[in-house]
Amino acid sequence: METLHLELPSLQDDTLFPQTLLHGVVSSGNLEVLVEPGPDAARCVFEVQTAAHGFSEVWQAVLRDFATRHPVGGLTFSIHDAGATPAVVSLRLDQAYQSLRSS
Amino acid sequence: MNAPQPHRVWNQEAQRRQARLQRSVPFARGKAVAPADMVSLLEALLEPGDRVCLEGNNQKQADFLSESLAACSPQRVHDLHLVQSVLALPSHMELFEKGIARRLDFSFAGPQAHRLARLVQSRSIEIGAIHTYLELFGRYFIDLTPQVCLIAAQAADAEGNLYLGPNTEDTPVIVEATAFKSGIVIAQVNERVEHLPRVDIPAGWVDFFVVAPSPNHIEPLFTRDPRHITEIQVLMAMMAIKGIYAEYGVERLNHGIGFDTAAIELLLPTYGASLGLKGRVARHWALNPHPTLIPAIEAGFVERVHSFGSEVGMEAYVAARPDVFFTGADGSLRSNRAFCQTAGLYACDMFIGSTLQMDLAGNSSTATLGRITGFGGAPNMGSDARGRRHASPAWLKAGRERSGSGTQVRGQKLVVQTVETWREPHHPTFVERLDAWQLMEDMGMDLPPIMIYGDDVSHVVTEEGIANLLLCRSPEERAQAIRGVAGYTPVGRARDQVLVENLRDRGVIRRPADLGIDVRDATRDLLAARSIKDLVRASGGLYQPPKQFRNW
Amino acid sequence: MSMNVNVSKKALLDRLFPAGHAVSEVGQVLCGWGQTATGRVHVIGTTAHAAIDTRIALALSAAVLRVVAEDGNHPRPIVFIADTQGQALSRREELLGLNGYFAHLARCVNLARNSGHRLVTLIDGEAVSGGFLAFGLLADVIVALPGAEVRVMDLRAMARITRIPYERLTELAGASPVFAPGADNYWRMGGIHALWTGAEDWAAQLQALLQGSHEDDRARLGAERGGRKLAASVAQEVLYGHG
Amino acid sequence: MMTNPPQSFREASARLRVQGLLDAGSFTEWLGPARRITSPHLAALDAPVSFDDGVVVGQGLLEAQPVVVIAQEGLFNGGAVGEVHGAKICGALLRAIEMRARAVLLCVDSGGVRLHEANAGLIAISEIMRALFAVQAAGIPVIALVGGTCGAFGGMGIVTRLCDALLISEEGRLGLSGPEVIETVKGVEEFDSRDRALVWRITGGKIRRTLGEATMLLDDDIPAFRAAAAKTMGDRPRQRGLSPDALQTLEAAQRRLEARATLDPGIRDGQQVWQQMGLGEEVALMDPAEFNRCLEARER
Repeated sequence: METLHLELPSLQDDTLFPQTLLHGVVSSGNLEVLVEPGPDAARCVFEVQTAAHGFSEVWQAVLRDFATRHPVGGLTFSIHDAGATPAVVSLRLDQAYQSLRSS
Repeated sequence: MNAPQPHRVWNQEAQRRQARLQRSVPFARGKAVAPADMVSLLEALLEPGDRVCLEGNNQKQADFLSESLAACSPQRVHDLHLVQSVLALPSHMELFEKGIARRLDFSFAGPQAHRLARLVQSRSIEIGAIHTYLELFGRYFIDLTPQVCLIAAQAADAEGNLYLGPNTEDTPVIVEATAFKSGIVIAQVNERVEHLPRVDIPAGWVDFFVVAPSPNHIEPLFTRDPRHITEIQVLMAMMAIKGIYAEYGVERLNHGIGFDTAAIELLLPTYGASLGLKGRVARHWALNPHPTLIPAIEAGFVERVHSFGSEVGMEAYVAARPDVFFTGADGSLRSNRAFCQTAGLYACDMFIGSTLQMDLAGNSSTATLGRITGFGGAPNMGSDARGRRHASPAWLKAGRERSGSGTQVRGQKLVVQTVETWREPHHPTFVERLDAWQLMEDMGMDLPPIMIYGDDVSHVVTEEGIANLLLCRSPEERAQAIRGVAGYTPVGRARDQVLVENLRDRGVIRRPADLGIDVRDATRDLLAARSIKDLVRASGGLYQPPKQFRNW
Repeated sequence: MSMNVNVSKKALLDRLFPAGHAVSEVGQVLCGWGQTATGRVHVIGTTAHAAIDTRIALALSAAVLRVVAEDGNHPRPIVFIADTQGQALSRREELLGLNGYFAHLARCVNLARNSGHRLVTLIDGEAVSGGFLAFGLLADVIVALPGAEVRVMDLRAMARITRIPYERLTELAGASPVFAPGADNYWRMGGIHALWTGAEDWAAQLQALLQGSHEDDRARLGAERGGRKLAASVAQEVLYGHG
Repeated sequence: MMTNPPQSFREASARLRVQGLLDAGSFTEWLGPARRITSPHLAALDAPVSFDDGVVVGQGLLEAQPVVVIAQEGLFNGGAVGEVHGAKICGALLRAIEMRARAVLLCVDSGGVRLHEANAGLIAISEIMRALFAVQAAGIPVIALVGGTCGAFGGMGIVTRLCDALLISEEGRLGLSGPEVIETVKGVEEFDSRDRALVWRITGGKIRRTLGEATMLLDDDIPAFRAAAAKTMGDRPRQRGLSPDALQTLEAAQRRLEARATLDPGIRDGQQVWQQMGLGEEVALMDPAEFNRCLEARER
């Protein structure tokens, strides 16, 4: 497994109720993401454990876009990945964000 | 004026045919051959160097005749030149390994692609050329006419009339070329019957037939279980329907095989209907009877389908929908690969399919290293037919987009590639250089095996958006448009962000949001069927899926 | 005197019950009694690495039910002799619902426990996955005799299925008792209470096991012996709600 | 447009199944993912881990009755039981007794023991069996729900058959050894695991319902499972102290199983079972409600 720790600036959405949420399942080509309140309102934190080696740059690009796309400052996203493609990673993160908003 | 040359004999081919038939007499009773005598018959009538067509496409296979040929003595039968659509069976490869055959002209080698590549590298095989189906069929009448063809049919009667059943496929074109150029036609049939449901090949064109010990093998190659369709594929199907089908009003089309296109088929009666597209798009099809098309047929989207071949399990459904499918008086499907390919090339406004790799010029290839897969029919469908003259709204609109401010003298077929940016980790779909180039070098080919030429491609659909290549005004723009939908692949990350945003402003690149599509709506709930069982239900119990697809 | 019992099991019975035993073997199923210092105990078990099918499972459950019915209010201990290569692999057995036969057998064993029978399992030979789960593993106390092989799957098969190299598995098996076959691994995990050696007085040792608690103490034992560090604490935490 | 599509039980994750089965908003998870009790054994083998180790356990309300719910995630390592996974199930079962739950809903979706921690898994399943007996002895019914991608196999196939009731979808499967294992060891002639139709005729919901193992055959629909679970909970009160495993009950069960085992030795396919009952091809396409009615008519 490869691990990646990333902290990125992101806007904060005050209406998002800080809570714990698990989305997705660890299975081949898929991942789970655990969303929790983070340490800093102006940044979001990503902790990634992935089965696919050598994709640190791609992860950074995917996560950076996500942090730009949505106001997720003040949140931590912990990911267990079993070889999801970037499209699936982005989709699961978007879905997790939408679940946060709707709950 | 020259006088006719006195010694020139004008019927040498017919004489040679008579000699072959003479030598075959001991091994046949009239036209009927016993399975046990087939090897002897082939050894008697074949001559070294003969051009032989062994029928078989990606569906039905003259498997018994192929095995019989492979069992011939290489001392008696050798150096044959095979001219056939598909290399699919292990016995096809044995022919070359044993020296029974030496030279090959073909179209497609799916299951034997790896073994074929090894034979090429060990120089056990000479490849004339790799064709599309229509090219090969064309050459049957020009310079690759078979001297002997070994075909597969459903049934024969006592005189040797043949019934082909729903899987007509390549048989008519092969027999036409062989029988009318003094060749020998040998058929394997599944059964001999008193009265055929219909005569597809008249006995006068058939020299021998054999009732094979077991029915010819047919793969259910066009069945896609909806269970395996992903949310990403649903999203891409939504984009294709809204951004291309609706935008151009595509009424006549062909779908490649795969889960991406199966998703589109299953979204037409749900998402497509919600956009008000029924009766406006996807009315006339060149397509095998895909089980995933059933809901769209039942919903009244699909009005007519002509097929290359059939699909296992669809027989009863097709027979019950003669307004949609082409059927004989007996009720069963009448397919025909040569005609359907022609229809796909000239009579359709759109081809949409998937691929394994695409470069920055839009060239795409399904070639992977160490395998020679060939082309099949996709390039016939997936190319702009520059000979086309009749107009349609979709064809004209695409042509207008391509010609830009210039004078429009022709339309343009929509050739759409729908691909996810990554197939799996370590396998990006978008690449700077296709593996096909390396394969060309390894195999000593003249050209890289490119499935769809980039200059024929009109649109690329990925999960990131749609790139409309018709609107690109330079190779550089085209490359940026492709990079702009190539996601997080190295190719995609090397995009020029400013240029890509400009292309987006011009509508060359359209994101889901630009199309008014909310990514959250892309769930499997949109599929008109989520399982094979749903397809059976949609067909009113008429579709009878093969056992490997059932869970009941 | 015991009848038709295979040689190795006969030797085992002689050693466990020097005062006498009467056990019969029918179709790889052992059934009968042995004499101990404190009276007779029931003996029920399998021989020759039996592949447990519906027939054997039914014979075992019938034997347990018979014992419970006969003893009534005076339940005697039951000594299970486990020797199984696992469940029978067969399409017909699956159609019959072999898992349901195993579940029934487990219920019968549990009924015996609830009826006051002390349950002792002696593993003599093999104890493999499903066949072992069905009854041997449900006893109050479980003992492995010398040479006993206890496993779910051997490492080569596991390497094929998990796609972890065999060499890596053998290397890791040295450090962890959690996946590799072996009675000692099961002992460390608390799944086996005791490992007997060839030199000991088995009759006396068995005697000592014929009384004791019915509590399932295996998670605690696993934690104490360091082989299964989480099972007890995780179950406790769920149970008492610190989650 | 289509009517509302069913909420597929098969396609839902364990977490979504739990949400859909219980009264809205009533679920409280025990040892939830934020606690990060993952499997150290998977990590040691460099295999991906999951925050909940592939099983969701907790309490909630089913039609306002307090229940314990346990749901295995079939997509994570085939729902297989490891040390943490098994201990969570065990703890949840025992807690049902402490909190006097009205019932336990056990969503089994598992191939059995997790090979990466096979010894821990095997012992854990045996511990689950004993905990389940304790729950039943306390008068609390355990209802098994099977309809996920993995079905209920291996030790979890045994556990499923220990439950008071089994609710299964046609897509659900129940057995001991997986068809692939049987094919590998005994050959393709014994069991062709690629013949899905055959696999389902041996292990699938319809044949399991036919043989009386499943209480009800259900549509692949979470609300259908919820309704059936609520109904079962009402229908099958267990009384504290009155053991279902009383000698007479088990003797009767013994006779039933003996009778089934004497089924014609030539019978190796569910189709033959249906033929003997006078049912033919039509079985395949009957929807669950129709199939239940058909069997109930025969059972009367």
